[in-house]
Amino acid sequence: ASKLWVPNTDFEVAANWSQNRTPCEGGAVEFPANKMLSVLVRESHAVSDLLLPLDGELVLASGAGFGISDAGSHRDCGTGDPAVFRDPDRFSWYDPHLWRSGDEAPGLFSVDAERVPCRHDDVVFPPSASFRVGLGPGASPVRVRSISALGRTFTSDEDLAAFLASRAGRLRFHGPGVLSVDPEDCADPSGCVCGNAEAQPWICAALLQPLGSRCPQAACHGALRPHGQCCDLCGAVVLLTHGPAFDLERYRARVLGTFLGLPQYQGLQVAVSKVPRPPRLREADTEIQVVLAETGPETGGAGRLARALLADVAEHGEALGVLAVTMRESGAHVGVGS
Amino acid sequence: DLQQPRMAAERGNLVFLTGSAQNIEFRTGSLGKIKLNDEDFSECLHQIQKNKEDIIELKRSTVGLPQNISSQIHQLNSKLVDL
Amino acid sequence: DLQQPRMAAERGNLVFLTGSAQNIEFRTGSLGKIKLNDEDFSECLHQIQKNKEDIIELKRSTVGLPQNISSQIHQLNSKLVDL
Amino acid sequence: DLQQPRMAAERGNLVFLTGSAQNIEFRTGSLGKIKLNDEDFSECLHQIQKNKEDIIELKRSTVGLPQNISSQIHQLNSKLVDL
Repeated sequence: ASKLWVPNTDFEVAANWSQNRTPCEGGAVEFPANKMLSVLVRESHAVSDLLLPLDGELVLASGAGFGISDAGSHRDCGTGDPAVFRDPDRFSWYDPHLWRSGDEAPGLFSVDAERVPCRHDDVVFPPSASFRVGLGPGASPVRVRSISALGRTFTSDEDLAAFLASRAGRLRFHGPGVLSVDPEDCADPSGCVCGNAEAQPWICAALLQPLGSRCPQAACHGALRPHGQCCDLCGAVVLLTHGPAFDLERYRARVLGTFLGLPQYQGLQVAVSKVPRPPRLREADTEIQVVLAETGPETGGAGRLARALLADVAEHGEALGVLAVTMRESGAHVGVGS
Repeated sequence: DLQQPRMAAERGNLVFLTGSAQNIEFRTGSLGKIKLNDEDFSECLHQIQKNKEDIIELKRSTVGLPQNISSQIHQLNSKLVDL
Repeated sequence: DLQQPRMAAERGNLVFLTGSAQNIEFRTGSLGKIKLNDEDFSECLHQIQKNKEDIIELKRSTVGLPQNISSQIHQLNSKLVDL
Repeated sequence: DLQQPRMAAERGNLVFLTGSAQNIEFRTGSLGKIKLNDEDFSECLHQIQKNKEDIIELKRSTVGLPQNISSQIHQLNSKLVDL
């Protein structure tokens, strides 16, 4: 699977500027002195003054540029406070908000830890945008299958390290964290665990930072906390013990195609992945987690779908390669009937 | 306003443009250099100036040289031979 | 894309960069100037051209100068003395 | 303490500035040119170098020329006439 980096450091993106708007025509523009960054400029802009960082670059797309006009020559620029580019170091690799899965489908989602690139993911930084990413505290190396940046794909640690040490790399990647690539595919048809369990504290910290570092109250009694999820959710969790015949992709397609499309399951979101099994349990050290999340105000749909999946296993378990199955379900919505 | 001085990318070329009467200026501090593909511009300037001074000196040392010294020396020789 | 031109800062140095086959161009209107640390570049160009022309002129005026004018004059003097 | 490089407007002129000990550099790839009003800077450099070499050659060829060749030839002529 692939994971795409979403945010960019493009000049024309309002969110990259203080006060959430791009510099007004003819105004002053300021980049923070001590923040390294690369900024793509796509269009032509008039400025009265442009303060560059001490280390950084403005990359000009064809037709882009800067014209100069004396301060105050454009009426709409008001008092002339400079537009300040926001701190480009604010984007963290571990922030689930900043990644998009390359194989999203309606009704599918990933638990928080798996929204950040997993061990066997191909990571893509779109070549059409400038970006900067913080690699975190470096407690353990980030391992992925490959990394594509600036139109190049890195599949060996040697090439990747040379790129990260280059000026182009240092403008885009920062922090003590270590990136490592291993082009080995996930060869197991039953799936591979994501491998972000160790990083989950940082992932959850980044996820919850805009919320004051606290999980929002779940809307139901007896909310569930699936493996890899930062906060409780309402719905159901089905856990499958898989045998050698189990195929994760096929099972995910089956849940999606045979069940989720039915009208009674509308509004449900499904995440299917292999997760580590708590160590106290039996022979297998992994299991398949199916998370059924309720997104709307109605309750019970997730429980019904979970029971339908259990019945499916009872009927077709051998063909599916499922040896055993359990489920958990959250309770009634908070505030309903009280 | 196309008359405003500007810096722009044109098919991968980096172009500095001015309208009719505006300048484009590059200024470093007193210890900074302006380098064009690793050539220090102040050294270019210095060499241009040195060439200019050398030329003045050469002109001074050759001024008054009759255009046709060779022919004059030849004439002198002829006259001597004629004696 | 590393082929796109860029205005970069490297430890406070200001660097203008283009890709492998792209140019950096300065174009002024008829009255606009390119100034590099207060030197008008068109005057530099003009001085280079003037130096070139002065050199052509110097070459022309000294062409045909026998390398050994001094020795020839010396010989002429000797011959005169011998008479 | 380093100063940030800056692009600024001064009375309609486009001005690029760096701090006291920082450089301004223009760098093209190996096939790119720096052009100033259609003049290729590397050709300017080449012409400066060629002028320098021509001057050295001119100096060499005129070295030992007595300052006063004209007056010496004039004297020789006088002596001849006196004979």
